[in-house]
Amino acid sequence: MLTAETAAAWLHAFAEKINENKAYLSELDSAIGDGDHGSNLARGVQAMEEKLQAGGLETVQDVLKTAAMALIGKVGGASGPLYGSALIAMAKQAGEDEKDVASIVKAGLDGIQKRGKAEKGEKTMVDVWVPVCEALKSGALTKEVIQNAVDGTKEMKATKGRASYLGERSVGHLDPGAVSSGYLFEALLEGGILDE
Amino acid sequence: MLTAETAAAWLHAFAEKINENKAYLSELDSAIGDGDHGSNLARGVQAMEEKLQAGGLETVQDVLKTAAMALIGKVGGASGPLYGSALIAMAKQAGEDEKDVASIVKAGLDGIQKRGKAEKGEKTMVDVWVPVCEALKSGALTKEVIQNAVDGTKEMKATKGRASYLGERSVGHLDPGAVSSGYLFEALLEGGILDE
Amino acid sequence: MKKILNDPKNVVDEMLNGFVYANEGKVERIEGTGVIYRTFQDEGKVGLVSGGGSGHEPSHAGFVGEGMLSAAVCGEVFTSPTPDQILEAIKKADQGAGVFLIVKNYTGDVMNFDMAQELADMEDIKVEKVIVDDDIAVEDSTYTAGRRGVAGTVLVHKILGAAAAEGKTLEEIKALADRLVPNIKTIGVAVSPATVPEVGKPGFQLEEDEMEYGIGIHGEPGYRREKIKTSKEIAEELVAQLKKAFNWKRGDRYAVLVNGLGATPLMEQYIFTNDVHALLDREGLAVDFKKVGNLMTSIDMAGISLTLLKLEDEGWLAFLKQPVSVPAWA
Amino acid sequence: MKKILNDPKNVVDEMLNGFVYANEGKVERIEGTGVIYRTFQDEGKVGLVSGGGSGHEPSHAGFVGEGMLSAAVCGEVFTSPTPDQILEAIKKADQGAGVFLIVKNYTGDVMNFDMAQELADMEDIKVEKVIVDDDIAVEDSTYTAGRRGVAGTVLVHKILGAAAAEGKTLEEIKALADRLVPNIKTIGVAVSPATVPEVGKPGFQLEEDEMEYGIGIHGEPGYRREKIKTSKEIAEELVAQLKKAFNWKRGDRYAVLVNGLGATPLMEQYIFTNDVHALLDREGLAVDFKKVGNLMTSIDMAGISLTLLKLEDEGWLAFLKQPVSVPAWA
Ligand SMILES: Nc1ncnc2c1ncn2[C@@H]1O[C@H](COP(=O)(O)OP(=O)(O)O)[C@@H](O)[C@H]1O
Ligand SMILES: Nc1ncnc2c1ncn2[C@@H]1O[C@H](COP(=O)(O)OP(=O)(O)O)[C@@H](O)[C@H]1O
Ligand SMILES: [Mg+2]
Ligand SMILES: [Mg+2]
Ligand SMILES: [Mg+2]
Ligand SMILES: [Mg+2]
Repeated sequence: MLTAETAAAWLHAFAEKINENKAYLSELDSAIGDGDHGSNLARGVQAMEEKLQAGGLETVQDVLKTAAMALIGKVGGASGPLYGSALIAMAKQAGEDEKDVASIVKAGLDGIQKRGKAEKGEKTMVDVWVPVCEALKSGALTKEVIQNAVDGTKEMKATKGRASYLGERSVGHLDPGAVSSGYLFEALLEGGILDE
Repeated sequence: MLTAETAAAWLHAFAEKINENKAYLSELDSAIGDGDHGSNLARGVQAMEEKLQAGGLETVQDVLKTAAMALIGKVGGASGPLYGSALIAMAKQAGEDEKDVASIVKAGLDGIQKRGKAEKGEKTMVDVWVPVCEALKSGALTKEVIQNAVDGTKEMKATKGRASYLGERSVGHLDPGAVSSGYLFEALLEGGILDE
Repeated sequence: MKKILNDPKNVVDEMLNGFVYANEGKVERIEGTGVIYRTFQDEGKVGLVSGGGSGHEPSHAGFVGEGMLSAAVCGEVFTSPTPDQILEAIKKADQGAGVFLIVKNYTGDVMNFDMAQELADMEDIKVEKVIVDDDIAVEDSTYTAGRRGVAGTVLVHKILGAAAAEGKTLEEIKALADRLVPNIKTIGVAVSPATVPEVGKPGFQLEEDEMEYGIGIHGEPGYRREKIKTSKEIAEELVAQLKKAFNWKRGDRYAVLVNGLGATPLMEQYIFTNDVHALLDREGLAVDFKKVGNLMTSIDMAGISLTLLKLEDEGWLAFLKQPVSVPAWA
Repeated sequence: MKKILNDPKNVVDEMLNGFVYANEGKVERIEGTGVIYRTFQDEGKVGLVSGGGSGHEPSHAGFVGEGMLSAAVCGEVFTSPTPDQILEAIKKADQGAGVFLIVKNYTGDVMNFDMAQELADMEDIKVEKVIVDDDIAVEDSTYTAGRRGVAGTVLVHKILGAAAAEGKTLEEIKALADRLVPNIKTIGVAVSPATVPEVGKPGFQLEEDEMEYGIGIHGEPGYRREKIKTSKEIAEELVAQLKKAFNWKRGDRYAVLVNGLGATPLMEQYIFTNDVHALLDREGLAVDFKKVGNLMTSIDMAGISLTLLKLEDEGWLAFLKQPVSVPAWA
């Protein structure tokens, strides 16, 4: 169940995955971007962890909003506003219904798309968020769903973000933002939030 | 005998030696200076040849003065004003007595020293001009005198010119200006000017 | 990596402190941020804010001062600054007449400045902006990220800066910017790559005899890699690309900016300028303004970019020529 | 050699033409020479002429203009210009009040400027000069060529330029210069060598992890080669050398110039400036003027030099701060 505690635990698990894979994410970004996705997010989740550990956050909305502000203020680049916009939209939706994870994540996707104007198939994090949202709605989110979504970005040609400058040459590489979003949802699964 | 013709021939022979040894002179200058002595002088003697070939020079003084102006206007660096000052002083002296080669060359040395303030033993062209002047005075200038004078700069420590920045590290290298001055006097010998 | 640095993690912080010290009395830094602002305040006039990732020095802080930018927001190296910092810059720049943002067209920059604008809205500061996308090396399309913003941005700083100093309103500046930006086009060439200090190795590889046309100021890939050419041949290629993009005719009036990418000495920049001169003369263009130097760099990349601005409006030339007092525009 | 060039033999000619084009209307070139002069004429005032070999851009032509130099004489790369060309510059600069020459202490420069002065004498133009020898990396001695003239020369241009513009006489400028120059000291460090285009290969070798203290602006050997250090450590070494040379005490007033040698980006220059700031603060010096940038370069050498000028005279500071209109001083 999603509560202030499990939400914080979720984001904490996400932060750990980012830290563990910081070099890998930057390496992916080097291939088709500018090589900073790992360090951008690592800078962000460190600030997020500090804010979340300071405590005093009573609602899911509080947790998500605090995380959003930390990421917005620290990440920069493209992924900062995107993760930030996602979490702000999720926080708003959590204000409506704390428990409805599917709607909360869907609000996050809407936030990303409103900010970044990317559709499915443009080789961005959107290509992970869309199938995850669908799976959440039908209660069928699994590791495989996430993994397939992430892997699916490999054969796409980027038309948004920095990788789009590569055109055809972007094909054959995973999208770094898709991979980091995969971590977010793996952390969600592992946190047991979705278990009844 | 020194005449307008033999003076021009002398300088022409000098120019040829410079052109043949342009790379070598620059190489010597690379070791202890800035590597441009060959190209500096080559630029100068080309201009000098053009002026001398234009003809209409009736006296030794005319020839030397014309050569001086060409070198002064084209060589630059340290060697330009030095060779220029030498030739101007030589031209002046030739105005006194066209035939007295020893006095003319001695005037050139004085010109160099007035301009450059170098004494014997400072690893410059002066170290060739001084023994050559002495030998000329006693009618004993030979290839060996010149060669010994040039080679003698090898073991000297430079205290004037660009090579002086190297201090002790200048020892073990020939001085490029000494080598080029050697060519000037070899050309003098070969031109038969000193023969009775 | 052979650089004069301390901890690569602190380059932006230390650089900004050095910059403020070098320009003491004229600029200041908002503590804890990458915001540099001018001490000179132009009350009742529109404030101009530019910014982006660091590594493009003297852009953007070097243009802060009387007659140009009110403030610059400096992100991490090659990383867009965050909305909260941009908001701080906007607040500083606001002298009651609103604030105009000059944003280079990169996904990250555009989104972070967008968010900052939304935050400023909430604080009732009037904010408008323009997105500069002058790099014609990139195919333009509404379905992609579009053209990048590069050296032409500096001309936008200069012209809008003069307009703001003259007292133009926010709406007038917006209209001016919207007319101006489509008339600015840039194309560059790199002969050696840049090294981001934190990364520690070059962002791409070029062989000892290779160069690449169209490389972006963060090392984004260009459109063609070739054996290195002469300055004249490079000028011919770049001018040909610009000609295609502008479709100019004899007698058209232009401003020219030759920009060094960081490690290319002025000697080469002037030689290249000389070649550009011959070509533009041959095309019959009237070049009323020229600028040469390292203005929008890519850390230690070697290379050059050529920017042309079509002077559609007599006023733009006057704005370009207006004297200013900023660290990086003589 | 990876450079944007045409024929290496023509670099100076093409560069000067590019320079004149870039600054059209403000400077001109005397045909067939390396002399760049300002179109602005200051009648009845002393003319200032500087110069030397090319390869130090923006020095010296970049300082030609209102408030600084009347003319600059640009020789071949790293080769002193010839007396006839210097004479042409002197004639252009003479506005009836005589001409003052700023000469860097190299055997070639000193002798060529000397000869030019003699030629000017014959044409009844009053000429005085100063020899700048600010490079403390070299042992000073009356029995040697003495200290080299390096980046501090730019401060001499600025201060004498302001004095000339103010209408000081030739004698006053000579007296000012003679007091000023002993108060200027510079020391530098190189992390990679320069390549003279005509030579086509670097003037010296440094390993991937080496740097050398005290290298001259033509690649003259320095005083110590070491593994590359941090900016802070380099600043400590250079400040320590300057401290020894000046023997300063707390409260002394100074001007600071941090000069990039050509290929070193502003990012590194500002980081280094930040470290210098901390050290000078620790020494208790009052730094009233600072300047950072590529002002006296060595083609594409990477490295930095640090110049301090002891402000013995209140007037010097005012001269430094006086606005000017030249291509390379903002
Ligand atoms: N318009 C967009 N919409 C959605 N996601 C995007 C968009 N542009 C970029 N991204 C995501 O951002 C990631 C890159 O983030 P990051 O490297 O941190 O920023 P930057 O590209 O500014 O360096 C990409 O891998 C992609 O997933
Ligand atoms: N003060 C001096 N007196 C005499 N000869 C000198 C002096 N300084 C330098 N030279 C000569 O000049 C030569 C160097 O000439 P060149 O390389 O053309 O000039 P630069 O040193 O300016 O590059 C030296 O090898 C030396 O013989
Ligand atoms: Mg990135
Ligand atoms: Mg030499
Ligand atoms: Mg980035
Ligand atoms: Mg030389």
